[in-house]
Amino acid sequence: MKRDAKNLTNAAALAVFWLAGLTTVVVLGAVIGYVLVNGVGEIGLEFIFTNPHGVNAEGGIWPTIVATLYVTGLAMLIVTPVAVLAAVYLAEYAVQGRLVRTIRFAADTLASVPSIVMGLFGLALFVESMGFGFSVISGALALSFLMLPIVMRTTEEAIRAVPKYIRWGSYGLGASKWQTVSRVVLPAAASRIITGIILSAGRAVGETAVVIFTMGTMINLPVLPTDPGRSMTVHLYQLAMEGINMPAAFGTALLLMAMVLAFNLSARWLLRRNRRMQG
Amino acid sequence: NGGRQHAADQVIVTGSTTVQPIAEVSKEGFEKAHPGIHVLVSGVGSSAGIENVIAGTSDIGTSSRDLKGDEAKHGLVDTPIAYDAIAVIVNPSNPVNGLTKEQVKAIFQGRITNWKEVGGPDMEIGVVNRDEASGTREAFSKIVLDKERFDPTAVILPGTGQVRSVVAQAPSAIGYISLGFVTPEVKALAIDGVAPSEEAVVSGAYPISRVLHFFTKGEPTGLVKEFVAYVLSPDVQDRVVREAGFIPVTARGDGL
Amino acid sequence: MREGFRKELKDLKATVLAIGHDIVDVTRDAVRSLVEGDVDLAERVIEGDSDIDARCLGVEERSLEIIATQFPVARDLRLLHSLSYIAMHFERMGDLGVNIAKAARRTAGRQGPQTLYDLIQAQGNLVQRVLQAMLEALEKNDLETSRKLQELDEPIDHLFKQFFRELARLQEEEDIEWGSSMVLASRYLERIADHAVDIGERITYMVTGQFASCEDDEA
Amino acid sequence: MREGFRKELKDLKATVLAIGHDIVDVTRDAVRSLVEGDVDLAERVIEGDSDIDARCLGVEERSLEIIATQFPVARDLRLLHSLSYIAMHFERMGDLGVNIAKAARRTAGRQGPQTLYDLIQAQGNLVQRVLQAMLEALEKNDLETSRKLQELDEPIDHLFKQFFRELARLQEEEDIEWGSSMVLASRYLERIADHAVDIGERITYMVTGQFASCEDDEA
Amino acid sequence: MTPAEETATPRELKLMSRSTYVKEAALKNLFLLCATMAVAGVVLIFLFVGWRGWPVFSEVGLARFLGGAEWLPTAGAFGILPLLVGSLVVTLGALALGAPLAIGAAVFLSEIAPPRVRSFVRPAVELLAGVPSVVYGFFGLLVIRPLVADVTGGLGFGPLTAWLILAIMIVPTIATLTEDALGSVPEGIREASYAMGATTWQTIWRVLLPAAKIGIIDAVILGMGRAIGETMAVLMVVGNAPVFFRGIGKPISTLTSQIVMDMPYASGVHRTALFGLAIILFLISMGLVALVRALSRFREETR
Amino acid sequence: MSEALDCPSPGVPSADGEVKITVRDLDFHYGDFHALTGISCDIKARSVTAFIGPSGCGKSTFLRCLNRMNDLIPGTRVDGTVLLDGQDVYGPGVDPVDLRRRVGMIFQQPNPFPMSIYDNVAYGPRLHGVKKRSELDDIVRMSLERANLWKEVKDILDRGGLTLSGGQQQRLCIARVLAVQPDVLLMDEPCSAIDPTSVQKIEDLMAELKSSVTIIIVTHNMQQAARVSDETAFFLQEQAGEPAILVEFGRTAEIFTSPKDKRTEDYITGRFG
Amino acid sequence: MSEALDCPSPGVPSADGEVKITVRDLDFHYGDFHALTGISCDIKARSVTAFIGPSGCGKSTFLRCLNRMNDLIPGTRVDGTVLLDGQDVYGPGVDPVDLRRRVGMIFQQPNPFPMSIYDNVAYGPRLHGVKKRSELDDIVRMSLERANLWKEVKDILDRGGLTLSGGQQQRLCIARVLAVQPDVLLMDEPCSAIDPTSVQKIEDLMAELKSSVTIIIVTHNMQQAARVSDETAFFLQEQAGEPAILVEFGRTAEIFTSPKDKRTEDYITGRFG
Ligand SMILES: Nc1ncnc2c1ncn2[C@@H]1O[C@H](COP(=O)(O)OP(=O)(O)OP(=O)(O)O)[C@@H](O)[C@H]1O
Ligand SMILES: Nc1ncnc2c1ncn2[C@@H]1O[C@H](COP(=O)(O)OP(=O)(O)OP(=O)(O)O)[C@@H](O)[C@H]1O
Ligand SMILES: [Mg+2]
Ligand SMILES: [Mg+2]
Ligand SMILES: O=P([O-])([O-])[O-]
Repeated sequence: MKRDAKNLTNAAALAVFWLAGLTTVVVLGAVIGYVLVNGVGEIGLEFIFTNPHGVNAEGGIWPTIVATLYVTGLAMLIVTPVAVLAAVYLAEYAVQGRLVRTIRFAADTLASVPSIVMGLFGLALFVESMGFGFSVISGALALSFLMLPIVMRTTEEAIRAVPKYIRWGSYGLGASKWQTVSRVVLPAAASRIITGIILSAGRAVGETAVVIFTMGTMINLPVLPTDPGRSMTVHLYQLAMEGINMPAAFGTALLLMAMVLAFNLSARWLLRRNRRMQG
Repeated sequence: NGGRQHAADQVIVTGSTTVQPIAEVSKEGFEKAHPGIHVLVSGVGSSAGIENVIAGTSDIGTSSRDLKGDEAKHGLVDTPIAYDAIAVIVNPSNPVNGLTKEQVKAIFQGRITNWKEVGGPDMEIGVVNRDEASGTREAFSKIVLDKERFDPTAVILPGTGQVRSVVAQAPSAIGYISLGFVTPEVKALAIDGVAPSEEAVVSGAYPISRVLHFFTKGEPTGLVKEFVAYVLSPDVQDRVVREAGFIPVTARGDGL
Repeated sequence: MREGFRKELKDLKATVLAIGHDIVDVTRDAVRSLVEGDVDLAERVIEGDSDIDARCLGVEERSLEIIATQFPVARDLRLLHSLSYIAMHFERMGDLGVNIAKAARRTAGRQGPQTLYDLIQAQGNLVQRVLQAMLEALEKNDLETSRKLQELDEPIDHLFKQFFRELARLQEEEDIEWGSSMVLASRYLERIADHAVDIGERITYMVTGQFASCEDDEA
Repeated sequence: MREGFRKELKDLKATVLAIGHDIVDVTRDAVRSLVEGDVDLAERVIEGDSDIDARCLGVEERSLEIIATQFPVARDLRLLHSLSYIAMHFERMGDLGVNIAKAARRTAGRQGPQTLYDLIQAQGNLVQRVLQAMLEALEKNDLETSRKLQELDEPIDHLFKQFFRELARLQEEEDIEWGSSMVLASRYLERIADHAVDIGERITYMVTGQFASCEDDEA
Repeated sequence: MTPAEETATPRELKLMSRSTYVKEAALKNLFLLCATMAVAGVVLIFLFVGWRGWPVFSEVGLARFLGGAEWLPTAGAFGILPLLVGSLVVTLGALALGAPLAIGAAVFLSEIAPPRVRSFVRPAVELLAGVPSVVYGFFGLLVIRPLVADVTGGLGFGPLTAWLILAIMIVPTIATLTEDALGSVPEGIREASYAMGATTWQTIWRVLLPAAKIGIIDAVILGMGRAIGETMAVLMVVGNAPVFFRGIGKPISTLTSQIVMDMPYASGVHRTALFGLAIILFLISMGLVALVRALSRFREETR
Repeated sequence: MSEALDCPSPGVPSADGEVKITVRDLDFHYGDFHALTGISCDIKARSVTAFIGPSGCGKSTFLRCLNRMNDLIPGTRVDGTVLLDGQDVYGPGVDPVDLRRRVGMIFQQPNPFPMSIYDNVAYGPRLHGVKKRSELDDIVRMSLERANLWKEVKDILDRGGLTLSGGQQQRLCIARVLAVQPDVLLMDEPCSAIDPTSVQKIEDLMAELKSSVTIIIVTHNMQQAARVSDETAFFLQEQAGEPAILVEFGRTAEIFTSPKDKRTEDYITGRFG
Repeated sequence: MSEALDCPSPGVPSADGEVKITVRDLDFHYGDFHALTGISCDIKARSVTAFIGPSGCGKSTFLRCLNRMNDLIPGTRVDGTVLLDGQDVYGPGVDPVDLRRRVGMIFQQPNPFPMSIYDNVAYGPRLHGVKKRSELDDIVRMSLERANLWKEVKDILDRGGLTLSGGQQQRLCIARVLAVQPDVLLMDEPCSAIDPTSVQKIEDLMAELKSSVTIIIVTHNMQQAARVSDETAFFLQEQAGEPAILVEFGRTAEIFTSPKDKRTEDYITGRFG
């Protein structure tokens, strides 16, 4: 009798958990499906490679794609060396102390700064004070602050995941610290570091509030880093809020999601391949 | 030109989302006619456009309202480019077909909250307002509310199209958009018994109408001047402006 | 603390000690049966041997099992190894007791000179003392006592030689088979004592880990 | 594969076999010295014994060290344990050889009846055969041969008893010391063979893991 | 390699060379410089946003700014209380909906799902994190809002829609961190519990969740940070009426959405007030981080 | 719905040789992989049985068949019979949850729950419905005493279980299992993650416990198997990919002095590989 | 600048008992914690020396003093002398990086670098300036041969080192150390994380290597110490908090049959704790 009650509770609880798990899938499916169904008809070579035109922003979204990739790539270029070296410091050189605690706290804080705050910060510092104006470079700099803690953390984790025995092995063979770090530790952590960078780039691609205030909203094909541009997210936001060209909005949303998915999937693939190679 | 230095081959146009379509299509035509020239257009709302042109970050500020307050002090030059009427729209399923200007004012100030008070069904009124950056809102406020306060609890949407689509979906909604954006999805109400139409606007019978502006800092020069001229050309005025649902500046002149 | 293991070691040592005490009895009975011509007693000694043999074998087996399963080292290993050697000595000592009893069986009814019987009895008594001392040394891991065994053994050798001479002196009066049997019996007693001395050396090794080279001296 | 360990086991077995071959020599020389009255040879046999004793002790020590450090089980453990027992038997056998040589020293110059010398020689030859067979069985882990040892041993016991009777028959003519020495020598030979039989049983155990209870039968 | 060859290379212990030493030290300082960029970032944000926002504190005054009940910039009213309340309402509601779902999903993933199910549910959860927030806003605006409107009446703009959207958005944050926390509970503990005759539910409820408790709290706090800071999606569905919460179907506004709404046209004090909002958001998120760190220190100490 | 296994009164010492667990023709599959075949053996009550064999030969797998822990791995299949006190543990309607209470298990890594020492030990009884504090107190004390841990922890019962040393943790886990009064204790390499002196203590503890509990231990350490067990089972997977079999099962002393099977002898004397 | 210390030609096989490492009165501190005191011993060249003792008695610490790995831990202090071939390894200006090349080290966890087998072995030589491919090829092959791994890996030299089994990985690590031609090999519990058959192979390998290299092994497994070593050192920390000492040092066979010190005898017979 009691045992039956126990089994019943168990079964009910398990059902609830199944529901929770499947809900997430359903939601994701709904979001993707909705965007896909409504947007797939829109996407074509023309949509991707032509400029928007006409009263209702007909045509393609090419400048926004370029601006998005431009600003993201530039941000990656800026952030990668700094973040990786910072992580090397934290993981390999730092001794636990106030300095390290401060750095970690700052990194955590930076990671949790709302993107709108980062946007206003970029506006105040890069756009206005430094006079870069609404431009790709302002956007990239602001985004790089957004990405910095993410890349730093994943890189540090990647470095720390390299077993200490491996370091000892290197020291034991008569390697100096830098030799050990550069020849053994970083290569060992490389694929996880790259994964981290890609993931953070995916986040940058999907970012709106930062770029809207740093790169501007103008539809323009940026060439120089000082050119303004409109990212895909901003474009989507404007199309959605204007409600003037919903098919284009769906198309943009779909492309945007495809891009973010591509970043995510390639990161996962890298990680899995790496796991297989080392496993 | 004060403010920031623009590249010589750029015209930066920011401001009203109402004017946005005219500006964008004009940009395409202008760029085609002037290869190598870039016209950068962004729709950020009338106030922002004016702000930008004052700050010098834009060459042209587009606006769906007149200058107000301090804005007039900066020596901006106004070029009217089209007429627009503001239609008060409701869901097509709404049996109400017309309101008085007073009723509209009361609704948008939150004094009338149920459709039955204006002869409709017993249904709470869903007021859709525009954001403060909006020139449409500015004009609406001036014409209908006599600059009195809007109901602060109303939904605020930052775009014309959004207002239209919300009203199109929600049976209880009421909003206002440029006459040019009215489609069969929504129903434009007669105000004080006058249905919004070009004739009614041109004739002055429809009470909620306004002028769309280009503001420049000083008289337009160079490329900017050429762009303004292009927008005023019959090509744009008769084709684009009308296509976008506005009434050309030339129309009233003609009509008068 | 490996308590189960320690208990097993203790038990095994107790078993060996018990066999040792039985050996003392066997020796005493065998000598008595010889001196008193008591055939029954002799038969009983002979019969009892297979039991002692089996128990000695059991000690060796158990010791090996413990070595195989408990992996003793140092003093534990020395103890086990020594116990199994000591058991083997006991087995031999038991056999020698049986041999004496068999001699008793052979010679029963045939009277020899009392001197010789007295000599044998005296030798037997001395052997008893050696055995007792040996068991005490084993029980208490007593190096002192175990070192004294050699000393105690000397008069026994002495008595054997005396017996041998005495017998030669008396040769005319007695039949040679009786004489040989008695010589052998005396010899057996001497060898029992020798085994005890060997065990003493084992005990020294067991306690100290030092092998004292066992110099035998049988003739 | 624990190759170092296996090599040590092999080496130790080889050492034991070498000692065994020396024991064969000792036995042969001892018998010869007795039969031929060769005191020099006897002295050499007696001298050589301490070397054999030391080597036997070495085997035991080494075996213990290996047990203590290599933790052998099953057949490896049985091998080590048996080798150390066999070495102990060898030590005893060497001692018995020495005893024969000492008898030779005692009886040298005193001539007894040739029959008895022949008997001793015959017994010595039989013992040689037993020892050879035992060594072969040990070398090859040959159960067949090791089982045959018991058979080979029987005629030796028989000869000892015959010797005993012969001596009794001849008692008048000879002095009893000579006789006793010869009896003892014959007895020693018989005991050497007994040890070989015991070793045979050890070999059986070593190979099969089965203890055949060793029934001794010394008199 | 063979002993004979070794003789060819006489061995002696070398001494340390100065250039090696200098090189190692220089590298270390370069790395340190990079590491301090994070600190620099925080300081710069605080300085620049604070600098721009400062006038609102000096001109409007802290009390009127933080305590004012009316946000009407054109009328010179800069009270952010309705916005604070709005952010709070939106965040707490999203947490109330999202956290149980996320924790449930995490438990499902780490304890219950058969491998094959897990292999598509886990990526789904991770991909939910990858969907740009404008897409969520877009989805919320076009799909969720009408549904909500049907339920609550009115137009569907308001907290409920925001909750639903935000709940989905914080699921991946909370779920992945919770799964990590559950994953760091040693496998043996599960086996032990089952081996004692516990059911799956008993194991989860009595052992796993308590063991992962602090990790889960961390996850919820970080999810809260995400919800408070979320901008675009909220902006698109919340209705943007800067008034106090009046019901789950009535529009309100939040700190973040108000900034984006007003930024395009704001000038003067109004503009500084928006930077003021930003600095407050910044302080809130920093406080949450400090809270999480304090918690994990607590966890380490009680280990 | 589920049937409770009958419980013989566990206090009475069993006659020597009484069989606690009977296994007949057991085959085990992990999905397509055939891990064990034709295992039959009788585990004696109140004794220690050791399972030895090369890595991957299925010792743990077999052990987990005995309390149906393998049920938790999807895609596994058991054929054959496992009787506990004569009852088929794979019989229809048998509740594996209840079975596991009767057949306790100790793992390689000490795995106390991250709660107080007291709560660790009280966990099982509470699961099974004991609520009264005084009753729980008694169970906790007695279990800790039986696990030889009471003296060390009696004043720190509310300290976290994880604050103990590795060896103490393992004894805590044993106490935790004892608290639900199992008849059988399965130990899967219980000592391979802890220090030598603690190993000693646990081996001693096993020697004490076997007077009341049937113990089965999997160990890689042949010396440990030899030291602690009364009977030993040797498992072997002769060919990679083939299922493992039970090569020899017998008295430990015999296995280690003169095993019957040459493969056993080769394995224990280190002639493999 | 570098000080030319005398170097005995290491190729000539040493007379039995030649001393490779001399330690005199060594004391070691971790910050305030005094870990070792008064350690003196002579490690014989071309032999295996085992360090045994209870957990935490400083075996690893002492081992790491010999190649100055402890330098990497901040706040440590060494007093006393450590001579390698008569040269003071703590002498002024001595480069620990070079010392570590001569005194190789193997750890508990096999730690191949995540690169190919070839690169693993070539890592050390490359560090020290060997560039020519043919030369590297030779070194790699010879090192792998010496580590008894060549046959198993000669066709998969470009596979990742981590794809090998645990035991192979450990031999790869040994090959990697051999590639820089160390005189001394320090092994800190090299077998405690790998399976028994691999342990066998590594023990065999040690027996082979000791003809050219001086080996010191720390092990918790007394049986292993007994099996593999020629000499054994027993360390003991008699009181918690006190520094550990070297209790007895001598021939392994002797230590395991008749140790001189009662504490040693108590420890190896399991009478501790
Ligand atoms: N969950 C599983 N799924 C598939 N195969 C498994 C699983 N667990 C174990 N195996 C396989 O079953 C076989 C037996 O594994 P098991 O863990 O029982 O071996 P073991 O004897 O306990 O080994 P070890 O001594 O290394 O613990 C191995 O070949 C193993 O790879
Ligand atoms: N980095 C360190 N800082 C402070 N103390 C340490 C450090 N490493 C070790 N110790 C302490 O020094 C003592 C000796 O440690 P060590 O690791 O040398 O022992 P060990 O004999 O190798 O033990 P084990 O057998 O467990 O490996 C221990 O008490 C340990 O706690
Ligand atoms: Mg296992
Ligand atoms: Mg250590
Ligand atoms: O035209 P507006 O976007 O300013 O309303």
